Amino acid sequence: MTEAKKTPLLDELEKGPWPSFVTEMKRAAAANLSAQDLLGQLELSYEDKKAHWKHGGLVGVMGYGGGVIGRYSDVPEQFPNVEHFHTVRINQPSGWYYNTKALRQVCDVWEKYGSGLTNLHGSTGDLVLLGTKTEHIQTIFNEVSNFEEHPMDLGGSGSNLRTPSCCAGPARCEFAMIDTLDLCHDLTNEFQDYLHRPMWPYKSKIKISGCPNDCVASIARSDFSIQGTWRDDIKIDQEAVKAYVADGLDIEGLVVSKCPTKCMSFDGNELTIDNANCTRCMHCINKMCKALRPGDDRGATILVGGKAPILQGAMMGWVIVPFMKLESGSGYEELKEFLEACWEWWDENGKTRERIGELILRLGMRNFLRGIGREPIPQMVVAPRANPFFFWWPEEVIQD
Amino acid sequence: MTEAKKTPLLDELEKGPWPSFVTEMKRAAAANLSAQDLLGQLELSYEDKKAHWKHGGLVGVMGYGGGVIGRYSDVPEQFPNVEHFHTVRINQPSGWYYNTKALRQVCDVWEKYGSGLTNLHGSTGDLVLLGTKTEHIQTIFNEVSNFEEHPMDLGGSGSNLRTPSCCAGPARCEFAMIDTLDLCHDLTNEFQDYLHRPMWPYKSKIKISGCPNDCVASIARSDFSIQGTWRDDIKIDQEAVKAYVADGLDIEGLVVSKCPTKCMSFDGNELTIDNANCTRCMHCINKMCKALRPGDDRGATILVGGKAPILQGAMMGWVIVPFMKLESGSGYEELKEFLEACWEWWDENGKTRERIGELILRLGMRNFLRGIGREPIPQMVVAPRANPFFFWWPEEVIQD
Amino acid sequence: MAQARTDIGPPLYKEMLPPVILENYGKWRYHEIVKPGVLVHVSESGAKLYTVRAGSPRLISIFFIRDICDLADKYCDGYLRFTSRHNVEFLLSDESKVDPLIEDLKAMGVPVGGTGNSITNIVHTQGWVHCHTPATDASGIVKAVMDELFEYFTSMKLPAKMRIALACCLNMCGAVHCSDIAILGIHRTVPKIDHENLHKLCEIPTLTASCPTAAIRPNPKLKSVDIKAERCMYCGNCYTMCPSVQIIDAKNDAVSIWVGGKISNSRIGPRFSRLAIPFIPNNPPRWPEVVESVKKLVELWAANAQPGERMSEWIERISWEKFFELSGLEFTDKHIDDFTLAQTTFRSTTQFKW
Amino acid sequence: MAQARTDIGPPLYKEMLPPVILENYGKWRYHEIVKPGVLVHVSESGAKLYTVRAGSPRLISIFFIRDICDLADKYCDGYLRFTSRHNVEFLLSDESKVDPLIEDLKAMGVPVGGTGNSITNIVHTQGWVHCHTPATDASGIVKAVMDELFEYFTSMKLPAKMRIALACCLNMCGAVHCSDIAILGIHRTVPKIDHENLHKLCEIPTLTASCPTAAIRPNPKLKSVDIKAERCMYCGNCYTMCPSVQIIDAKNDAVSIWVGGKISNSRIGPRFSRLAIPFIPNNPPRWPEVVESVKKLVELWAANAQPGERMSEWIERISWEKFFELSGLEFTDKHIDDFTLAQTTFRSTTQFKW
Ligand code: SRM
Ligand code: SRM
Ligand code: SRM
Ligand code: SRM
Ligand code: SF4
Ligand code: SF4
Ligand code: SF4
Ligand code: SF4
Ligand code: SF4
Ligand code: SF4
Ligand code: SF4
Ligand code: SF4
Repeated sequence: MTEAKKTPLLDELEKGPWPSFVTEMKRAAAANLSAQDLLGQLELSYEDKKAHWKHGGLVGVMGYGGGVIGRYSDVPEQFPNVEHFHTVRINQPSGWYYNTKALRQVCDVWEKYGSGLTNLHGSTGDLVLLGTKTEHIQTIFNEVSNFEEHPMDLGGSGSNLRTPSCCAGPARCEFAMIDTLDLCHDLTNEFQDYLHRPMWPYKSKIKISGCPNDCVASIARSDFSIQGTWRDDIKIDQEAVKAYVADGLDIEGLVVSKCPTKCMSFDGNELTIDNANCTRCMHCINKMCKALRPGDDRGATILVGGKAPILQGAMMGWVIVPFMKLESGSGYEELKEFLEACWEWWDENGKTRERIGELILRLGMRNFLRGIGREPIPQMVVAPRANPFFFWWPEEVIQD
Repeated sequence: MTEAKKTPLLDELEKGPWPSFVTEMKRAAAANLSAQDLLGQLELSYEDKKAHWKHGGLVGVMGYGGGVIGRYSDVPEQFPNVEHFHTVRINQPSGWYYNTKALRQVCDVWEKYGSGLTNLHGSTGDLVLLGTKTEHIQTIFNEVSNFEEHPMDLGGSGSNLRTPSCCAGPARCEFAMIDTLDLCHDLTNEFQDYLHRPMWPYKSKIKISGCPNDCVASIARSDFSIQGTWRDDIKIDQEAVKAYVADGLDIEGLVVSKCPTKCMSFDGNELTIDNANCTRCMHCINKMCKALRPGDDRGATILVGGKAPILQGAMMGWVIVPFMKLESGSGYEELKEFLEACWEWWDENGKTRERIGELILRLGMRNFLRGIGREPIPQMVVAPRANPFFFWWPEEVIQD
Repeated sequence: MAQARTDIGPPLYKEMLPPVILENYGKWRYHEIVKPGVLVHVSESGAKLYTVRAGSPRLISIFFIRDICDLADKYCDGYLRFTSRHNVEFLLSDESKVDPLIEDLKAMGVPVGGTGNSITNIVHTQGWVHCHTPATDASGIVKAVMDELFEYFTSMKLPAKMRIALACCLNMCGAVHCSDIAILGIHRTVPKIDHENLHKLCEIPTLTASCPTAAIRPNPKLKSVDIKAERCMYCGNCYTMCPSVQIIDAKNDAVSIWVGGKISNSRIGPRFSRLAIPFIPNNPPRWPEVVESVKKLVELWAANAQPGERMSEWIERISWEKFFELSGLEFTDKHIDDFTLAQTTFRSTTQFKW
Repeated sequence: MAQARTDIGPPLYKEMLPPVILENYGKWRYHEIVKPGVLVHVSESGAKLYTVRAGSPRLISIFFIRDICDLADKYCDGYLRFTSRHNVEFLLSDESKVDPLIEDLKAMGVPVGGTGNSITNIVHTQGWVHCHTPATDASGIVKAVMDELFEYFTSMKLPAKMRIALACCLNMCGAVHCSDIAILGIHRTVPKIDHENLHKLCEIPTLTASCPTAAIRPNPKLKSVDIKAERCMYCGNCYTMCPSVQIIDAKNDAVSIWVGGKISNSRIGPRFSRLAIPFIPNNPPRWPEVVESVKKLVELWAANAQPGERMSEWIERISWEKFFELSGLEFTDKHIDDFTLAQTTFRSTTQFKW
């Protein structure tokens, strides 16, 4: 090993109580030349106040069009071991649950062929292996996909389906109204081809939350946001309500008065909910999970179009399917047909690098709904249009 | 007089309790050939379900570029007396207050040279004389402008300042916080040239309301909406509050609970207002005008950009000047300078048929504010921007 | 005859004010609604001004004006005014004259009302009477609707004020876009182009620029333009710019209804009206379907709103989805915005009612 | 070595779940926060699952992973998970092991917390470590901010949850746009064009189409493009499409701060974060101005919000104008939107606070 370069700026980031990524880099650097050069190059970035990576670069594994992000140093003379420094995205298990065996075997592969540095996890949800050379990529994939137990596959990158992700779900959360883990696993397997072989106008993301608390931020971070919900009445255990009162919970101030539709009331004794006006925001249930539970007629609301700001400003998903039954282990045919219909319409009409939300805006919701064969309903909007610029289909007017 | 044509369709509109415009048309028709033909042509429109006027047509009086709307029948063979049927817009007195002398002399002129039909008033506010021939237009203007008492002038049309209008104001309303009548009169006189000689990219409108009840709908219907307001505390007469309670007013339900900022409270005895959080919506004052009055530090909020839907969808005015003192009879210099600055910027930058609101959207509020020399303040927006697409002025960044 | 005197401006309002106003100008202390159509304003001095508000068809003859002048002379020392919604207001300083005036008005067939929680006059536009772009008539619909809603003009039994407006085309001279209920004439077909004459009458760059959706493109071969049909939403602005682009289509022109707009800053701020009914056929002379629809909306609101709630406040409380359910109105793809701010109307939350 | 097996998909989650979960899957009845960083979920069967949440820098070495695996083996039968915000969660069925685990974590320098009304881990991106477009670093700022806010991670004394996120450029891989506080790297100057090489590396139509404000126009003479400087707002999307359009400018690249976003549907629905501070210079290694600004915002909110109010709820209650007053932040023309939905942020009412 060569002597590690001095990193006075980064050393400052080893101070303080929060665990330090610099310490982690140094741990990796102690054993790995590319990690060492990464540290050096990052120190240079801290001096120069800019990144030292070249623009993009395509690398990959056989049979796939994505899963690896190519990265090349713009100062390879100084840091030859990060001349190539590609990232490998490994598809995480649903809900980011692991046993140590599974994790350790990834570490072992990465010790052999990579920098020893990772992101657990990437923003999309992948287990991200940070930095390897072009020549190792295929080997890494060969090895992880051949693990005897828990073999692993690559996640998405490029103009394809990105690695779906989901919240802790019914494995760990009483609020889960759909089996997020099963659904995420099922969809990921169903759409392996879309995930690995870019063929769309741009990326497309799916995120699944078990309830409207949306713990995977699906509404903001995915083209398809699937959130558990219910249609019948909230179940109230009045005894448990009393227990909360006895425990000193300010039900009026912290629960009832914060109900967005003011459909709750508490007379000091009994809690009443006007369920017809409840919009299932989860607040009362969150605050009093021992006393309140969602109803039994459960399914999901599906919102389409969420994405980051470029080109048209950030978008959050829009309600397209107010309710869909999604029974665990059912095969989810209706959902799959819905997704296929959306992708097909998007693939046919979308321009390069146009996300589905942007396309819906460009062609109009009415064309999207026709394209996927759904009827307009008021739940899709917070309010009807205010401008008078609406269209008629040719068959709706009298032709000469 | 020729025999009037039959109007079976329009006759249906003489039935019913609301006063009938058809009856009015017939009254005019009985004495006037063009009114008779108008009735006939309108009956034809009722049969055909469409208007029978040709596209536009420019007519006017000497020295002016506006004030008359040209109108020509597309069926002059059938209705020769409406072959020309132009409208003359007479500038109403502030607040539409009249004495009968003033009105009668207009009627007399209109009996001689026009159809005898009018709109009191047009949507913009003018006294609209509906239907005359090209050759009478100048005569009409000559006569009305030479009335011995209350001589009258034309209102606006075309790409110029449109006739300003204002609410009943301090003449008839306890809520007026600015002298709407004086202000409207003063501005109209100040800007006579702009009103009569089109020289701008498009029309520009001013409407003035004495308080935020906005009884002339200025926010929706004018480029410059001037609304009276105040800066100090609402004055409360607690005795009068008690009188309301005694009269059975549900103060909690109808007043306090409807305060948009929840800055009011009533303990059954005393009414309290947290004035720092009052947004001067007028509601409590409206409901309890014997007990509550606006403060004494009065002036106006000015909103810019209101207009009808074409091209970009309807717009309501936006707060540009949160508060400006407008003392009655003061000459209103600050306001006039503000208006001139806005018009100048618009005139320099606007495209043909681009209202000032549209121009502000096209070039951005920051350019508008620079152009008219005003600082940005939070009151201009309901919320700051959510997209990260903002600009830096060249002087704000480090140049190479 | 004398030459015109230019730029003399409007007659001075001060000359138009009765003595009681001149004496109490800016000194009004409070007002009361004595009964429907009658206001009293009380001055700090104790002086009282009575206002009697009377309905007007707005499209009136000089004979009507003379009639009301006669009444103003008889009861009001010759002073009267008009309101921003085209009603007539008689200004009295003598309380005892209020009822006789009302009697005379009744005899003339002129109703008194429009104050407080009523439906006042309908702001409207020219329609077939005097415009070249209307998709419907103005005065006719207004008359038919006001006949039907008459009792709400002469009483004050509604939950709050109700402001109805009508515009006969998308230019919206009635500025109806912030009304509790708006009646709006709409065209529904792509304009027909007179290729032969277009270049003689119109400037092509101005014309193409006039289209909000960029549907118009030059056709240099014909020295004319083409309209991309699927982009055109029939606003008629091209026709405003150029007579050779004919927007009027009697077979398809129609009426639409919008609800939940508001102007005043009282309680909730100003709001745009939003699409309720995209299409009602033009059915002169009395547009029964329009009248029926408006009436139903008024009465649905009246039956369900809480005291003091304008249409907008009621709908926002119950939600638009409940509004469509309660009203039984069909929700169509036209209700979903697809213009420039569309996304701000889409629902980015799982919060909604079934 | 074996050839890759393609399309096998992710490992099956069921194999990753401890027995207590497999037995109580979908049967959890309620949860409690035992103390900061420790949750207990109680099943209908009465079974209990303890979760210990530990902070992670996210950019971690395999040695860190092995360390936490050791702990999971020791205390959790070898099971653990990661959260959507990159924390580590240890899943225990034996309550008595909770505190010893926490002790071991402490010894490793790994904090426990991030539950309930705390500031949990900062979602973030690559920055200078592994991306080509960043306007700032990611991990460095996150570390500096979390050091300063540490006490809020390990306690639950805030009025509500506080979610902070960072993205190093406008691509916003951290999807920061709905965060209570967002830290966003921004470029501030027009990209520099390498006219010589552009035509070799980039397709001009794709490049011109990539600009959200249509600032890029072809320059056929140079076989390149020109950027209309006054239209460019430095988003960097052209650089993403074409390496010859260099957006990085170390002298001007900077950090901006956004506030009041929210994801959950709880109470008020999801919200976008909005601009609070348009410019803070890049000041590595510890970005003291950024840290200070974030801390001030957290503490201002903590001192003023009512119990249960997220940042967005607090600001919306008091109004943005009061937020600017209380925070002392300068309100500039940058705060006023000028993109496509600008008008929806302008104030169309006289209602505001002085
Ligand atoms: C690694 C990761 C950030 C991280 O540190 O976690 C990441 C890194 C990059 N993103 Fe991302 N994005 C990552 C999650 C996201 C997310 C968040 C999410 O998925 O929840 C978003 C916002 C949500 C969305 O998709 O809209 C996101 C929005 C973008 C965009 C803007 C897309 C858009 O439509 O506006 C780009 C630009 C592009 O695609 O050219 C982009 C591009 C990139 C590129 C590929 C930059 C480039 O053009 O080469 C970055 C590669 C960095 C590198 O060298 O590794 N990245 N990117 C995340 C993926 C890890 C994983 O697979 O788990
Ligand atoms: C007469 C009147 C309607 C009425 O019955 O009251 C009217 C009538 C016309 N308006 Fe208007 N507008 C009238 C008030 C308005 C208003 C309301 C207001 O001023 O409060 C508006 C909406 C507010 C606004 O200005 O945005 C209005 C928005 C328009 C527009 C759309 C302007 C825009 O920027 O979108 C046009 C189109 C145009 O100017 O080409 C228009 C055009 C027209 C034309 C000139 C149509 C044309 O292109 O020839 C109409 C002439 C009809 C005729 O033959 O007399 N009129 N017009 C109103 C004027 C009377 C008066 O002077 O008092
Ligand atoms: C006469 C008139 C002003 C004028 O200069 O002509 C007027 C006069 C009064 N208005 Fe108005 N308003 C007049 C048009 C308006 C308009 C404009 C419009 O409708 O186009 C509005 C905005 C409507 C809207 O919000 O959509 C308007 C919104 C108000 C409000 C706020 C209502 C609310 O939303 O709560 C008040 C306060 C109240 O009534 O409590 C008000 C109050 C008043 C008071 C009580 C003010 C006063 O003390 O004199 C006057 C009698 C009201 C009544 O009718 O009960 N006035 N008022 C207008 C009568 C029109 C008519 O013929 O019916
Ligand atoms: C572990 C995790 C899900 C996962 O699959 O990884 C999770 C777990 C829980 N969330 Fe969450 N949330 C998690 C990310 C989120 C996110 C996403 C994010 O922050 O990016 C959100 C949306 C945040 C937002 O609105 O901006 C989120 C919004 C909530 C809410 C609604 C909070 C509110 O606005 O009122 C609740 C309900 C509550 O806490 O009362 C909730 C509740 C819960 C509960 C109580 C559910 C349960 O019974 O298990 C869990 C413990 C909460 C706690 O920390 O006190 N969770 N939760 C995520 C932990 C992240 C972390 O490491 O800190
Ligand atoms: S989204 Fe709902 S179900 Fe999923 S972890 Fe969060 S609270 Fe639980
Ligand atoms: S879930 Fe939300 S809307 Fe429904 S009752 Fe509870 S707090 Fe109210
Ligand atoms: S706007 Fe205000 S001041 Fe003017 S008439 Fe209406 S209530 Fe009175
Ligand atoms: S004026 Fe409006 S905001 Fe102010 S106290 Fe009265 S009701 Fe509240
Ligand atoms: S709304 Fe249209 S049709 Fe009616 S008067 Fe105005 S411009 Fe003419
Ligand atoms: S009617 Fe309107 S949308 Fe259609 S072509 Fe003409 S201007 Fe364009
Ligand atoms: S936010 Fe921008 S700079 Fe940061 S990782 Fe994503 S693409 Fe790269
Ligand atoms: S940085 Fe963005 S705005 Fe500027 S030219 Fe490039 S794409 Fe256009």
